[in-house]
Amino acid sequence: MKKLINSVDDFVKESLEGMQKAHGDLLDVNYDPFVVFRTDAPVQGKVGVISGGGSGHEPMHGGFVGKGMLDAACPGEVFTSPTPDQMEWATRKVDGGAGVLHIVKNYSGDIMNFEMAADLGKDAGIEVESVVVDDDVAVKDSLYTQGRRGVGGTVLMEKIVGAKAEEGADLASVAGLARDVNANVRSMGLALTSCTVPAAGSPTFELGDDEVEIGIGIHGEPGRERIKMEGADQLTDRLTRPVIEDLGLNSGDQVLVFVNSMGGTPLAELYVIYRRVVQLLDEGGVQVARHLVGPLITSLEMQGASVTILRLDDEKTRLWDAPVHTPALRWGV
Amino acid sequence: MKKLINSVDDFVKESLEGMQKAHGDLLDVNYDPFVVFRTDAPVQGKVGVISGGGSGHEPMHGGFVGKGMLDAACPGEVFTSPTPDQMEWATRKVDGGAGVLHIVKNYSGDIMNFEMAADLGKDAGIEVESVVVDDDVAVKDSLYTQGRRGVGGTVLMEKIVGAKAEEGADLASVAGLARDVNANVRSMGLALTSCTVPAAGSPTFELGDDEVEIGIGIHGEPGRERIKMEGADQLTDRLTRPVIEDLGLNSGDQVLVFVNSMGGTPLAELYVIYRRVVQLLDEGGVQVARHLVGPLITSLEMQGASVTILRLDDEKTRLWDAPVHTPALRWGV
Amino acid sequence: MFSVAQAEAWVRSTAAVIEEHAAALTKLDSAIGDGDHGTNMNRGFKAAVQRLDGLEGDQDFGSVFKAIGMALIGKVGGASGPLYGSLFLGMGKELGDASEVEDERLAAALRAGYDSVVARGKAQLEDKTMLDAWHPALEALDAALAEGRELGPALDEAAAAAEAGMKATIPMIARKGRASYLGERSRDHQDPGATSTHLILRTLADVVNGR
Amino acid sequence: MFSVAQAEAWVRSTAAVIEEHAAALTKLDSAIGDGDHGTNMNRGFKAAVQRLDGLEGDQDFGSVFKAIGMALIGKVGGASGPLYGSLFLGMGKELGDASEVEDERLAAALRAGYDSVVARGKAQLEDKTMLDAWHPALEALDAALAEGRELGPALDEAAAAAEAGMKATIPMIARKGRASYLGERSRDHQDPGATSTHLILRTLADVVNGR
Ligand SMILES: Nc1ncnc2c1ncn2[C@@H]1O[C@H](COP(=O)(O)OP(=O)(O)O)[C@@H](O)[C@H]1O
Ligand SMILES: Nc1ncnc2c1ncn2[C@@H]1O[C@H](COP(=O)(O)OP(=O)(O)O)[C@@H](O)[C@H]1O
Ligand SMILES: [Mg+2]
Ligand SMILES: [Mg+2]
Ligand SMILES: [Mg+2]
Ligand SMILES: [Mg+2]
Repeated sequence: MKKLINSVDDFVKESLEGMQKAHGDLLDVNYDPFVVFRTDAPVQGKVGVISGGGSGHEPMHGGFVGKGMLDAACPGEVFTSPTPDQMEWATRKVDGGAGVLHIVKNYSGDIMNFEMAADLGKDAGIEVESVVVDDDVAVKDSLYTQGRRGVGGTVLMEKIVGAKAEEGADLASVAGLARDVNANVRSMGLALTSCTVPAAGSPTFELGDDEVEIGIGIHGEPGRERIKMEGADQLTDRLTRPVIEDLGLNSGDQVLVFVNSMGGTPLAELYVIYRRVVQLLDEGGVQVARHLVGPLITSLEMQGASVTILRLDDEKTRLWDAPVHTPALRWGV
Repeated sequence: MKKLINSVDDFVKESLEGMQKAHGDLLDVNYDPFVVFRTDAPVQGKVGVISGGGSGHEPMHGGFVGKGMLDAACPGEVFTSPTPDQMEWATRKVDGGAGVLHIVKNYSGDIMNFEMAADLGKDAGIEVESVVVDDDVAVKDSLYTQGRRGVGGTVLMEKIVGAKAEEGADLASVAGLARDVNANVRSMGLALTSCTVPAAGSPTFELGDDEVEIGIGIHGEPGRERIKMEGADQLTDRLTRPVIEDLGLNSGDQVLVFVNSMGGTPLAELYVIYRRVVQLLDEGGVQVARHLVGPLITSLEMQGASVTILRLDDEKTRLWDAPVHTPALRWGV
Repeated sequence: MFSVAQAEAWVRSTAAVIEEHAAALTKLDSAIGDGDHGTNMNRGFKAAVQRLDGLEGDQDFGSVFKAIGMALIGKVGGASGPLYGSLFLGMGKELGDASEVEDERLAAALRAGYDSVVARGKAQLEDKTMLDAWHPALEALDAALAEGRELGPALDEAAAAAEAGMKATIPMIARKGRASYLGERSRDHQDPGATSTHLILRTLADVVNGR
Repeated sequence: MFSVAQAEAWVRSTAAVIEEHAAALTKLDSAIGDGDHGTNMNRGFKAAVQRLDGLEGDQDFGSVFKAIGMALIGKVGGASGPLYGSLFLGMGKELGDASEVEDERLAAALRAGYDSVVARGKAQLEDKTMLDAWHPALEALDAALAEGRELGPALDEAAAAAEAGMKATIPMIARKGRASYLGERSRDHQDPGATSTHLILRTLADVVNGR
């Protein structure tokens, strides 16, 4: 394992130190427990929006802390959900009297840890609402299983919901919008290589020189299916078709297309994929009104990509366009 | 070789198609010859600023086309400098009557191709000035060699010089400022893995599991020295100390620190490096006034990083802060 | 009889055993999860031991198990943190301010802890989780005590049942936790959480048997 | 005597030879450059052949070599594009509207092309570049013709000298082009550009000798 780190144990801490030094104008970092929070938190009268999850997905979530997006992010160890004390600390820190929304990706660990934190927050008299993101169509959904994972849709939800909170909406509206975003967003990803969890020291899975994992998540976990390597267009179709179908997109719909790198796939390849996603949508008469292309929800250095599509309406489009000022996303400011 | 491409021959073209579809509000693409240009080109009375180089360094240069930065970019084949017809087309396209600046990285190929293009532009009656970037301290400089490579400093030059041109400065001032930036910026990089040029199909160099190449460029070319793997802080010191020394930084100086991923190194590791660079500068009393952290001048999927430091003065700081609206860098808009 | 001193010894021994098996647990988790179970458990039990070191004066089960549970919740993270944390919190609540209890009370406390795990994780048997090791173990413990077995031998039977339960997860298709995303492909792998549960119960038996 | 038809045949054969050796050239360039010399040359000479296919009617050297030079400049890219492009432009300028020339005139044209390469690249001998193959080849050609040799045998001597020059680049430390960034580490590798130069001159000899 070769990584630009000093030690496995200090990796998350030192990375946060770097973030703090670089983005001190936007955010601050608490080290015990780990919380990245807006320098102006709590914003009085504003619903606080927090999220969190394992580290290793940077810029998510810490890179989305700032005006118009998250009030705080709780980074766990690499690929390990954060602990309730982090979310409790964050909840108290960002509560400006209007309550706090927890954006939780649908993993057993995240759900349970956030649940405990919400209980602790409520004990402290803070109104807490939790919204679960589960947009990964690679996972068969069923009442009797864990259900779908939260992946790329999380980024879009955090931006749109963050803008809504910034406008001064109340907790119920903000949470309602978050659920609405979740109902209208779907994703699917693939990997060309595994990543290596620093503490594990060797790749989570092995993939042949001519193999692709289809339907991977964001934790280096294997996907649903392993196939022989294909061209970018064919692979893009394998990701995009299930997304389009599951969303039930119709001619005339307006969407946001988000093509994401798992970390190690370069931007030039993302554009090849983006081009193909737009072709497919064009064929179906779906209009690509907004886009996002880049490494925003990653799995360390994994090579691979994911496609996320969000069905837009006027409100979501307006909120997407609203000013945002975070380390990773910035416009209108 | 596993890449998300359809064919080696169509890679650059299809990637440009994706860029055009994604960023059509900012830029347009000409396909024969390849040129990425601002939708509002030529801006009357403004000095046109163009750059170019091999593809495979995305977002450089196409991702820097837009208001406040480049008027056009000429992408060559992967790691192959573009050809004079591209630069000539771009020069004609962006000339708004105030002349055109060519920003050229110091490689034999780029220099010669841009030289030929400048001659063609002048033949067409357009005033052309060329500025060469050569900020890589890994390369020994000498009258009798090619001299230093142009690397990370290019990004900073394009931003600052682009802002100056946007203000309406004349060609001589814009070119003068570009040379001033070049005189005040230095870089050095390292690689943990090689990249694979699509047309070659296998890694440009092989590196052992415990080895690092120090002093690499941005074309997968081997570095000056191969050493055993070390911790992030030690490696960062190896990059930063020669940069600080070569720049002759003194206590009280203000600088911009740019920590760049070669493509495959994740953001979390860049922050570990950034943290260390700031520590080193702090020790010397140098003040980090601005920063840039991310994959901005890459070598396909190579794992590795580079450190660039620019000595700031009031004008450069002001121009750095000026609004910019490109696919890769955006603020103030 | 089971004492607070034995409880502490159990947790300290478990920390050592987990450290020894951390790489193996992580390897199991790499196959069908995200490759961190060993690291998580190791970090958590180290923290639990530190917490024990910090406790002063005579302690009761309630405070010792709560300290351990909070340490695990605060340091393990992932799915196993809240689950094992809830286990110890549940045991502590059950035993309260006692500092020595009858064998049946220990069994009842483990059962209460298990119920907290179920309440927290909402998994069912045969979902390929740690429950599949816990459940047969607690059944075996109750049965052995009901037959009049001493605590030591009874816990040996419980650990053996946990081991069998752990192995029984191999052919299962996961329906909870990360492994569930693999669907059919989760088959033929042993569940990491069931494996750590076996280690924890095996260690309890060893401590009580004075091994 | 050397005719325009032979010049065209030379370029067409060169395209085939370069295609055959493209991977080898790229491999040499991977060791001390950026791994694209074979790809660049292959793309460029393919384009040159296409340009020739597009020429109509009787042609003179000037227009044929200009077409080839422009194709190379427009398609090779990198360092070798402007250099080989300048070579053919220089040759075309030297021979103008002739369509058949004496042996010495061909030699003079190659020399003029070489001078354009030097003017464009500003390299010196022993900088470990294509010059190190060109220079001895042209010297050998001049010498052979001065001794009264026929063009065919004279070009064989030139190609042999190019080969020797190419091999002589192995121990050199590069001072121009990408390989120069390697400093000492550029030693013990054969220069890719000198290698393609040898292929080009070898092909010229083969064409003229009717092989
Ligand atoms: N809902 C659940 N109920 C019971 N056990 C669970 C549940 N979800 C996961 N587990 C257990 O947790 C183990 C994984 O723990 P760990 O790897 O530490 O967490 P994570 O899956 O978050 O990375 C699984 O092997 C399984 O035994
Ligand atoms: N200034 C120069 N003068 C002469 N030849 C040069 C010069 N610079 C580079 N070369 C030749 O060009 C070759 C490399 O060509 P190529 O790989 O196609 O371009 P690039 O180096 O831009 O990738 C080198 O092997 C060398 O022979
Ligand atoms: Mg985990
Ligand atoms: Mg090249
Ligand atoms: Mg795990
Ligand atoms: Mg080359």
